[in-house]
Amino acid sequence: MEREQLLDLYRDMWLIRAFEQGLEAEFEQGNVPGMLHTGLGQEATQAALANNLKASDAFFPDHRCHGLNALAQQRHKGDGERIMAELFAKSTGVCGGKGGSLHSADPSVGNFGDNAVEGSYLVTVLGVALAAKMRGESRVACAVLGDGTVGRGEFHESLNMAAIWDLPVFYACVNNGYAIATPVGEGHASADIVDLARGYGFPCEQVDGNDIVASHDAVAKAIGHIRAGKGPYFLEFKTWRWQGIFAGEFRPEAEVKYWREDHDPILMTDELLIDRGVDADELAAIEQQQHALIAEWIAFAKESPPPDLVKATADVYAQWEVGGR
Amino acid sequence: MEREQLLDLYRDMWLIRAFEQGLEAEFEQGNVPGMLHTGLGQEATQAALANNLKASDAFFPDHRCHGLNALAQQRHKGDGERIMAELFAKSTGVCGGKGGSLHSADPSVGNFGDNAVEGSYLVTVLGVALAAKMRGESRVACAVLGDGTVGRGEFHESLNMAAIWDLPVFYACVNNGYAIATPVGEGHASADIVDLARGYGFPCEQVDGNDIVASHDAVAKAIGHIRAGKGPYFLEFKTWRWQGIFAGEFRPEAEVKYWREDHDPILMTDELLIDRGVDADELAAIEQQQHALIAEWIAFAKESPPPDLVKATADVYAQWEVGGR
Amino acid sequence: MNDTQLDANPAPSDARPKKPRKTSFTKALNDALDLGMDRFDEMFLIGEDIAEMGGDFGVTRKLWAKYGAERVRDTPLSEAAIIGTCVGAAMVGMRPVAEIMFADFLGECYDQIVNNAAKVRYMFDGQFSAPLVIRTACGGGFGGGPHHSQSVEGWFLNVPGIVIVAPSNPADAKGLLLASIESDDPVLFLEHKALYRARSDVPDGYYTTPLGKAAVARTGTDLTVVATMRMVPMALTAAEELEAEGVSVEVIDLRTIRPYDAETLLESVAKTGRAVVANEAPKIGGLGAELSARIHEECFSELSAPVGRVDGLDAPIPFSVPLEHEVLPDETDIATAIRATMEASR
Amino acid sequence: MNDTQLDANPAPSDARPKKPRKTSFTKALNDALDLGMDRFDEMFLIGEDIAEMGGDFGVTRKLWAKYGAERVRDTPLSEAAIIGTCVGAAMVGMRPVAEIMFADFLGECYDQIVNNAAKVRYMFDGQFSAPLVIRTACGGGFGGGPHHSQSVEGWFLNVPGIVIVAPSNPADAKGLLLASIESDDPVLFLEHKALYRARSDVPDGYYTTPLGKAAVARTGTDLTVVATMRMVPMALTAAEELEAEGVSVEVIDLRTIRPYDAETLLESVAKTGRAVVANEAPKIGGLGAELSARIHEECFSELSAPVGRVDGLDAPIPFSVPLEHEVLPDETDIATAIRATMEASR
Ligand SMILES: Cc1ncc(C[n+]2csc(CCOP(=O)(O)OP(=O)(O)O)c2C)c(N)n1
Ligand SMILES: Cc1ncc(C[n+]2csc(CCOP(=O)(O)OP(=O)(O)O)c2C)c(N)n1
Ligand SMILES: [Mg+2]
Ligand SMILES: [Mg+2]
Repeated sequence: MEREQLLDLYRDMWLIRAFEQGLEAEFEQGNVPGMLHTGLGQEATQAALANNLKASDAFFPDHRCHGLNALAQQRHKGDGERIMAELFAKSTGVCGGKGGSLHSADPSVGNFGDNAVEGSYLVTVLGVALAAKMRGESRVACAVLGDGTVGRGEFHESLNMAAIWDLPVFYACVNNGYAIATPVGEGHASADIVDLARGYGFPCEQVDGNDIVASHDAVAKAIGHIRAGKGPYFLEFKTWRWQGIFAGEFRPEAEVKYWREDHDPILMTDELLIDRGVDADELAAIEQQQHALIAEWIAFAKESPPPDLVKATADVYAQWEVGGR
Repeated sequence: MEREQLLDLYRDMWLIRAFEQGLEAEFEQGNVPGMLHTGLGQEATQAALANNLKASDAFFPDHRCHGLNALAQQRHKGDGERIMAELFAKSTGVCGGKGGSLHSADPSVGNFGDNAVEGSYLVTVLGVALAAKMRGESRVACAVLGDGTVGRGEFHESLNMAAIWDLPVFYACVNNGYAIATPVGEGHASADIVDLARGYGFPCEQVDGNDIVASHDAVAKAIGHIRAGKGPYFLEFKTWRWQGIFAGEFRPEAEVKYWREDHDPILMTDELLIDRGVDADELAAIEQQQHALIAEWIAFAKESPPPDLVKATADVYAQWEVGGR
Repeated sequence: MNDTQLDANPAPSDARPKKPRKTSFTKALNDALDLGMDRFDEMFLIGEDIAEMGGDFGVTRKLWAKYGAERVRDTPLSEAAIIGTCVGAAMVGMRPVAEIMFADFLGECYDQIVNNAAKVRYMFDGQFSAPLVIRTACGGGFGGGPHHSQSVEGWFLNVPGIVIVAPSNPADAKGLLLASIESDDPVLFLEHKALYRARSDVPDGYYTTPLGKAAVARTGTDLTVVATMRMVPMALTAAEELEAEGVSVEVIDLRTIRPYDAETLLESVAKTGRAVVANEAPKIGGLGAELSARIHEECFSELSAPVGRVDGLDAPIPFSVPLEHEVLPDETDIATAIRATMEASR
Repeated sequence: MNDTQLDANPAPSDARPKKPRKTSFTKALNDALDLGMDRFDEMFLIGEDIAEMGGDFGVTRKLWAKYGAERVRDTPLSEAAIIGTCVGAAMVGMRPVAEIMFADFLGECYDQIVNNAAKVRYMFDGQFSAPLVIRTACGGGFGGGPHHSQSVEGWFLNVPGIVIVAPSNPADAKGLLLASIESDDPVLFLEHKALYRARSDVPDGYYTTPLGKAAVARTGTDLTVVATMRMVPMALTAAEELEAEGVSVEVIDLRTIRPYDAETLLESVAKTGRAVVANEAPKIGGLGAELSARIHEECFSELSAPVGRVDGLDAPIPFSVPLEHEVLPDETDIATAIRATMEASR
């Protein structure tokens, strides 16, 4: 990979990390409503996706994809702060504050929105893919799904239908080892999700989701396959999330140490870049820039007005008004 | 296989065929309410199941399992006619006429009833299996499922859960090549359903579902595996149904000829038995006996009174009465 | 709400043409689908055995031959995926029309309907629409048993964002289906199985019957019966019977169940001062409850007797036809309720 | 129906003991589960992260440690399989208690609840029971957004065979949960998230609170408010406010939504002559409709004003807390409805 491209990805990973850390701090201070799931630790996976998906593609982000959402917004429209504002439930958010963390969408950048009923968009993605196929568009329809989410029956319906109709669906499975507190090997017949996907006859690959180069290349290959009209593709990212469960950490100490210290996607990339002669100051500057950018976004979100109360009953139906109190 | 055992299976296959043919004739005369799906052509599969399941097991029959249901009733309680009566919606039926073809159950013979929402019992069977496991019973919980029914997401949820909990579930998949008019290879990523089941890590086998000896042995092996506490087992019967769709036959002529003439489970067994020295008259006598028995069952069903109207509101709740008109 | 219909939909809609012919409900639906497919490139049909076979009830017959397998699309037995596919396709501007073979199977895709189709517009701040139609065969009366006979409107009545359409005759079936296809909101389109063979005059060509508007199926002055689907012809029969007894019954065919046309029905009850609501579904928590409550609340001073509620018994649908008849309401039950209401107000 | 409760269940039930203590709703539920697990060998708990973690809301805390992984069973994210497992196990006499993390996810297992749990007894002619309990966290008010905030009783109101239980306070929560566990009918047990931290006196030890029986939460003479779950404390607050204005409000806590205790509520309305029904769910087709209809129909001559209906607006639940407050009803809305009803009857 070119040094410049790697630096771009590095920048994106820092954007995600800064976003989530800034958000987490605000959440802890009670400034962010609702629940919060962060993508900390999964920056490489999300950056790899963001760098390969076009605005004309369609992705369904999962509940940890604030970073992916913000990158899509930033790359394609230059307004990443609107993802932050959405999380603060502000009128300037991508959904005007009606969606929040679990329902941030902006189809103009390819973001089709999370569905907080985990796994439900596994079948929704089929329709986006089918429409693209029927219209002869080269759109890739991507579902980002956690390992836990694979438990849903819709997993089978989706993979089967994508296979028989040869749909341009990209299954980006983020296997971070746990569904809330349930280890992937306890929730599934196999800790390798690809084992459950292989029967459908399309390519199923695994990649180290914390290795940005490998992840980027694996995503590029998957998307290339789909854009070439060769049908669905399943890619499993092996990664790990920093966030435990609300009650705190529950995972083995050695595991925590491995992922947070020895296999941190950003630290791993630091090494790569330094090997290529980028100096540490430049890296530190990137980190700082991204933190500064996020600080601006947070300020923007905080200063933005809440949604107008008339929004409470807007957009229930296209053709009828719904009454207020 | 012993000659006597083969003769028993032969007798059972004729019972199924006579049952379905008698029923079909009555249905055409308007004497049987509702819809009708018959098991004609699938006699070997059903007889193999009936001969291996005990009254203390639990099976969920599919919509073509009148024969299996009747055999279970006949073997374990001597009242096969109550399946016929149920189809005629009579008070003497196993469900007093409230269930009909798609909801005939009698747990005392191991029949847990069809669910006309195809595939829904794929998850119900888990609970029966789990209870058996928790109680240390040697019960096998069997779901008979058509190839079409495999389309349901519950297929994945069920196989996964059976696998992780090592449940005594026997998946008896009746692949008769079609779901209504949809060929199995068009509805699924693979025309071999085992391909979709293998990822869960328990044994998945295929058998010629029209070969009674092979089917019987395959079922015995599957059930032996489960009773030995080794967890779930998936067996795919390759068979074919005589019944097309209500609008008539739609399948290729050569296919129809192969299955109805060259690969009829009863004709195939005729040959086997004749090879073993059974004479043709004895076989003809069995055929006649079973037709005579079914004629009696039909007469019983027809003579039986309809359910009392108070049954309309009985058994909605255990603890409350529901009012009538 | 419910009372203002802003036709925000720019899709073309011809004036309702002249020459009507006796056509079956099934054929009227088939014609509507054909006309829709012809007019809207974004429209496609999807469901189990709807293509070459033409669907379990023949509603999509011949459309596969005419429009091809891409646009008349058979699926596996995967109801969640069928509706999921529709929602996704609709989110990018297609107009999918799904067939769910029996309404009882909507439980399989309940989440997609309630949490996805009904909410994408709202939760994403108007950035998506879900212009999909879910056609499905509902209702009892033919010995279909507990999983092939249910009236399911009650499952969706409390779900904002969903439109529920329920025609009672072939002409409305055609016009309402075309209006549903034009609709930018997700429509659950209920086809009562007992009506498929009903015949009536149906205009040729493309026309729409507005969603959210009830029809006065019969005018009368003494009492208003509000009914849907199969209960409409039953209410008309009961009305004839009562006519002979000197009671003049007005029959309102609701046509759209959600959002429903309160204006038409309240106007009628304000005039007659008496009402009976008739539904096939179980009483508790059904459509009848909503209508009865609304009428009482808004016509309290005009009512000379409490609203009568005719419904199914509070039970699943049994297989036995005599038992099923016991569970389901009929003309006689409507007539009885009308008489009781007249009596109570004397 | 609805009015006769035949306690056909032979399970043992102690007399309600004496010494009450301030206990949280969550702890009361936890105690009930503990007492149930201790008493009934056939009982087991099943759900996502309910074992070591103790469930998303901590209701099953410590039970895994006490009863082991066989009886306190974590599952994959497979709601249909969770409920399917419960139905199958219940059919052979187990007493499973499932936790569906958020009520919004009941769409995933809607078929199992409606077509299976609710019908096995009936369609198989009484040969099976489905003594299962589905506990689930419902309701809004905490910025959970459209998929973590819904009131779902309306989804199941029109489904015969299902029992819907909806406690409003810790003591009832405990007694009703134990009664639900004892019940041979399938119970949907709704736990309003806003109530988890509510505290009240809860008796020690094993006791049951009968299903199908409402409670008079406050006596009054001028107007009856019928409410469930979180609307009960809100109704009590409104009642206090109205007391100061000289209006004496009776508050009925329905406790069981299906089948509901019509007797208690109709008696109350017959006495007061005025009623307001209060629910968090959207108005159209909700519980309020059923209650309003029933009261009007049966207390027609006693009512001096139409029944007031307080409900959520006809919209999904938005993420923004101020918008959510706009959609959901509160004390003020109840008080306003009481005043309007009093006004209308003068
Ligand atoms: C249908 C459904 N069931 C349960 C939940 C509650 N829930 C939210 S996240 C989650 C775990 C998801 O695990 P995974 O897909 O691995 O994502 P991760 O949080 O590990 O990134 C669960 C069970 C939900 N949102 N939707
Ligand atoms: C959930 C559901 N969807 C659709 C149907 C309608 N239906 C009844 S049988 C059938 C085909 C089933 O095919 P298969 O499982 O292969 O059984 P076969 O009839 O071939 O024996 C369908 C689609 C149903 N009963 N339930
Ligand atoms: Mg995970
Ligand atoms: Mg088949």
